[in-house]
Amino acid sequence: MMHRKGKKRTGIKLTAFLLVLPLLLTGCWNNRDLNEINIVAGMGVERTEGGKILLTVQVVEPAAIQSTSSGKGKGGSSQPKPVFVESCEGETVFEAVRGMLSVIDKKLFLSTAQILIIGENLSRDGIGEILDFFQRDHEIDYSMEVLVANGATPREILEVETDMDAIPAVYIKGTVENTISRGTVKKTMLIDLIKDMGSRGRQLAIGQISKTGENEIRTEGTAVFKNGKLVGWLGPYETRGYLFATNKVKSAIVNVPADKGKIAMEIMRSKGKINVTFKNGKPAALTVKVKVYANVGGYEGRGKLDPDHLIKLEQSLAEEVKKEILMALEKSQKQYSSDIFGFGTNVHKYHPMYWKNAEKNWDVIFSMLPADVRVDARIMRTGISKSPVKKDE
Amino acid sequence: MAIVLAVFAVLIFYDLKEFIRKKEPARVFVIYFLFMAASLAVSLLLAAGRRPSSPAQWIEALLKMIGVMQ
Amino acid sequence: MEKEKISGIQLFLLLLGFLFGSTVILGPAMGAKNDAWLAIILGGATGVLLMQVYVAISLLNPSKALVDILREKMGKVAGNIIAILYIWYFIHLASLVLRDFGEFICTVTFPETPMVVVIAIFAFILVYAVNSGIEVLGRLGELLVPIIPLVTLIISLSIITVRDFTAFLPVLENGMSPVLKAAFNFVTFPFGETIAFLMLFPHLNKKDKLKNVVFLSAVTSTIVVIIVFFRDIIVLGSDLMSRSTFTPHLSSLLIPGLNIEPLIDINLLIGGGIKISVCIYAAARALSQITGIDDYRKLTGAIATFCVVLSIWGFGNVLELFIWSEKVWPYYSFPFQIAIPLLLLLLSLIKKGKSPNAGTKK
Amino acid sequence: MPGKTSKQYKNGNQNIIHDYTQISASEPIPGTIEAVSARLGEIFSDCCDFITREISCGRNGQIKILVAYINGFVDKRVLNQDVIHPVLNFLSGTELHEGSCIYERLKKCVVINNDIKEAGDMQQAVEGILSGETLLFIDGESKALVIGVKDPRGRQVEEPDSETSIRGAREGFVENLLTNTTLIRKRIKNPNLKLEIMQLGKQTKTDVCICYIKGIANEKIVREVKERLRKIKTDAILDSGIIEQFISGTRLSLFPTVGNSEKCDKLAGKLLEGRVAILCDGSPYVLTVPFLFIESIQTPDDYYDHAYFATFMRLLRLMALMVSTLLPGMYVALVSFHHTVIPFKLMITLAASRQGIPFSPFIEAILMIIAFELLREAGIRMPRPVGQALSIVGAIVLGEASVAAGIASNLMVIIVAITAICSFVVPPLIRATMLLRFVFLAAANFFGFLGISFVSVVVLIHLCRLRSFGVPYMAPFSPLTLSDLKDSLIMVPIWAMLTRPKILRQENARGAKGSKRQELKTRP
Repeated sequence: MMHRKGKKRTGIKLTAFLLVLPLLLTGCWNNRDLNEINIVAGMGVERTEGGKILLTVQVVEPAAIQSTSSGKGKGGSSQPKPVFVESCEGETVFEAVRGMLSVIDKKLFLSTAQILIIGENLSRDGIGEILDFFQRDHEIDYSMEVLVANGATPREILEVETDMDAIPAVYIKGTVENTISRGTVKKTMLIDLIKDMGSRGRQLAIGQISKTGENEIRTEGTAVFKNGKLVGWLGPYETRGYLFATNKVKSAIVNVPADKGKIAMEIMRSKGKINVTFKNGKPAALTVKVKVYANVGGYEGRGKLDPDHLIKLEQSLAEEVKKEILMALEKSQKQYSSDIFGFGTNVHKYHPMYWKNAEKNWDVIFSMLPADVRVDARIMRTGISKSPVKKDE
Repeated sequence: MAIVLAVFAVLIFYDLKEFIRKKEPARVFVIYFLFMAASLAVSLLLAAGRRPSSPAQWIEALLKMIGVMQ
Repeated sequence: MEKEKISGIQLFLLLLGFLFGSTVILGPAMGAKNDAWLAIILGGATGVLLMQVYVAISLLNPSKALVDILREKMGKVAGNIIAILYIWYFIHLASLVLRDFGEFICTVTFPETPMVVVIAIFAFILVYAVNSGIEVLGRLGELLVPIIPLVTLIISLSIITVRDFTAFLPVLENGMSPVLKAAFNFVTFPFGETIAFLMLFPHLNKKDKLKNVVFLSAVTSTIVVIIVFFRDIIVLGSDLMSRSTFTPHLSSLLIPGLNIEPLIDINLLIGGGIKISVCIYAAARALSQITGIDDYRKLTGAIATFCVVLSIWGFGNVLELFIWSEKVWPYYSFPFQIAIPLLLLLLSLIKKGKSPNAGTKK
Repeated sequence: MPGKTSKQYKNGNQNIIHDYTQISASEPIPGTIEAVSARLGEIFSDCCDFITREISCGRNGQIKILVAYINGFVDKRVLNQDVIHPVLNFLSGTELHEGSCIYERLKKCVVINNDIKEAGDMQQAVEGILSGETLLFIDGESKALVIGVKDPRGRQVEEPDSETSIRGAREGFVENLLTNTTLIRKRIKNPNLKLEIMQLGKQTKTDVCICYIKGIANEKIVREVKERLRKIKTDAILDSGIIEQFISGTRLSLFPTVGNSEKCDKLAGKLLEGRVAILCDGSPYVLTVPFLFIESIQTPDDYYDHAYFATFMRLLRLMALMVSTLLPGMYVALVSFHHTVIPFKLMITLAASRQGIPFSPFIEAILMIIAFELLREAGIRMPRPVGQALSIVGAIVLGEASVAAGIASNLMVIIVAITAICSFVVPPLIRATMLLRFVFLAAANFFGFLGISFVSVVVLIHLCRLRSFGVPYMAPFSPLTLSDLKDSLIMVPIWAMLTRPKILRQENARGAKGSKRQELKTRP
């Protein structure tokens, strides 16, 4: 109470200051209305023939989306397109982003971008440099999906029109999300990419996207990088093997050959662990240990399910998974000599002394090492029916 | 530049009014003006685009001179 | 003069807020990369000890603030000179934290806003807080500081799904020296900075609590920083962690499906706000004691203005700021945080030994 | 504002001062009925409601008495039955020479009414008449009987409109001070319940009553209340609201530091907690001090209901308080600054709803909120039947048409609606939130969430330095008083509330145990 007078004065002063201040400010920095931005749903980067960066954006027209989804269509008049695709060239990514302003009406807002599609040409030249922009800009969403386009330019992919979702980018992201139940594409978020790029002893691997029809895309397979440059692809099954080894399979369907047919096994859970065994202070083998838990999903062949058969089935499932892993290992070791599994990281963590010397030519060492893959499969449930439909027997 | 001057003018005006009303001793004025003059001078220089070498740099130089840092 | 009293819990929370300060944003001891947790533990332990030194000084000179102690133990002239140096140090510290705050806000949220505007408004609000008195500051701390660990906890829990628990391996890859260096950095920032609290300790209403309060706050903040570190390294990996400008902010961006970036702003606003307020209060209080001005409130405005200018003046850009904070700050702080306090402790102990009266009273 | 009004009164006062009938402090009552009648006629000239009646009685009609009162104040039936009838009966057999003891006998044995006082001089007599008593003058006496036969007419005790509750007493205070004190006394049957009366207002001479429980209330606070009341210098106290403004001590704060209530059970609870109440004649609103922030989110119902439920409701109220102050600001910050925070799907919805709106979100929000506040104000001021029509018009115009016309986005309508709903949940702070909403809006428009946090910090600093009669406003949160937290956001069951709020009174903190605990239970 003693200082009431003084306190009161500061109070007035403060209020006056706070009220007058906004008036003094000539403009409101960073204040951008939602009306004044273009909401980007997807992005693509590619290298042109001339060696420049070609940035493609897929921009959403919210009003059009709203009217298509809520079905409020006023009838008669043609529906406005929910998205438009626009491209712009530039020496750098950022320049291209800014250059875009001369083609479109409002500022681009990149934070909502769901996918980033990297062109094949650019990937072959190396993606390290262009990623820096996406890492540095404060408006980029780190959980954005990154894909490498195979056989089509990013623009072609972004221009796909699909009936499944008004926004193609969301559709593409959806197909990638489905990877959880397929296990045939590597789901790569931007943050994973940034992390992997910096981490030692691991090469990049990014999911692959290709165009299969006029308005259809397919996300399957993996692009393998070496030192930031695209060196090749893994097919769907190799990708799955790779994901099994790196513990990224949540669910998958593995077909096991059976008597005159196939049995589809649904992988419910899978645990993968990679390791490098050392002998006499030198790496001796690459070990991959995988444990899968599966259910019998479909029995499309002859025979019946009994405990003995189940054990056999477990073995052949393990064999199947092992085959896939070996395929992936083989390709990355022998064909690409690129350690996408991250065996090197493992060495770095547990044998830092050895790693110091070996880091430089780890690729060579990696491609030489023998692989030791152990898969342990377990069948948990067999579904609602006990045995398959009896056929002509 | 003009904005800097205006802001300082308002600040000093407010405080001085208070000080004079309360009949503060001279040392309050002295210390107050010491700080304000230093601030004003530096901010005018900064506003003019000429950054004088900062205390942080002096300290760094001093430490290097003594030999604490390389 | 010492009429205003704060309770033990208020001091605890003020200290906690001060220690969190910009620490929660900058992620100290990141120089040691993978081994930062070791550096944090080492630095934390040393920091706890160092803060106990300050407590000992305060307990040996009951109800005396830093300036009085300096003048009493070192003589009037030398004491005053050192006190003036301390005032400079507090002002400098406040301006550094202001700059951290400004850089963070302008990098992360408002890239088009001039930094000086953000800093000036913030400083103005803090002057209002400081002028309300230490009691109000204490009460404010009670309301606001608990938010910081809460937010940290929320963020940590929500990104625990993105994980790689072996990320902190290998241990001691580059030997001990970067760890020791980072630990030293961690002692000087933030623990040593609590030297400013020597101006506040006399306000505590129950002296016997001082020791525990200070100890607890130092330990708590060390634990929280360790949690923050492990969270960041698990989520980001050591490489990205050491490359990012504001590590905890980056990891908060990774919360799946939700972006709670503004919460981090709040952390810095509270922690940094308390740190700056305490520094400005300490500087103004010390200055008013030296010059014999009855009320420190008359000086806060001028000091805060100077802090704002100094914060802009100090560094050309954010990189300069970071490099300076990492390389120069520890050495610069050494005399203020460690040398002079130890000397004061020694002098206080000697004086206490000499006068048996004081000895028996304790 | 009160300053201005009192100034006006004073000026008016200056002009008519000479016409004003003045009664000097000790003007004696003239000895004869004729003189009394003349003097009263002079004092109450041009007052049509003033009634005098001369009665000649006694055996030959020599004994004259004069009855004077103000029409409407007095219950005439009681006056006739209890006063005039016995007096006439008694006097009919009395001779004049016995007149010397008529006065005493009338006072002691004849008048049946219990409430009898004496007026020794003219001033007392006039004051008595003005405050509704009946004056009985007797020829030859320089004293007069003041007989209280007030007509208790006035509003019936009924349920207050402004504060309704599901459980608990339905009785609310009325405009009559006496009724109000009775209502309190009925609930606290304890001689320690003190009711001290004083008159305030130079012209209105309003009865103001300070009410507290001795031994529970903090003496310091009681003294402070009296001190502040005594300092009030004004012409008119027309409502307790005027007292509130004089004694609050924080004239610039948006937050109330004096509480008010119309509910008797709530007030009794506050008194039992150790607060001081101020009753003002002519106002059904009773003031309580000190008033702390936490009281805004407490309601009497909380104490009558299950503690878990009460806790939940309190948390809900706090949330509503925050929503009603922050929501429009948050929305503006979100839409104009922090696009990164918005999830993609929501972003599209938001952007679609903003499409084609000519105003910035800030202007849009201000327009909508002002429209709503206008509607609210009009709803209060309008005659009730018209109000119905108004609300329909308002709902259609605000809700439907403005969206259809593209002036406001439909999301903004929802935001304003939620804000409005939430603002009614915490009535004591309704004004504070209303104004703060605009401040937050402006801050959000310039600095987004940062601006909002800046303003929040300023508001918090303000709240932390605010005191109500010396008690920190934000108690028990800051300063943290652990024992008082039991009745804050989290409420423990009544049987666990053993102590009275510590912060109100440091000594005697321990509440009564055992049977007396009953008393504590009813404290809202």
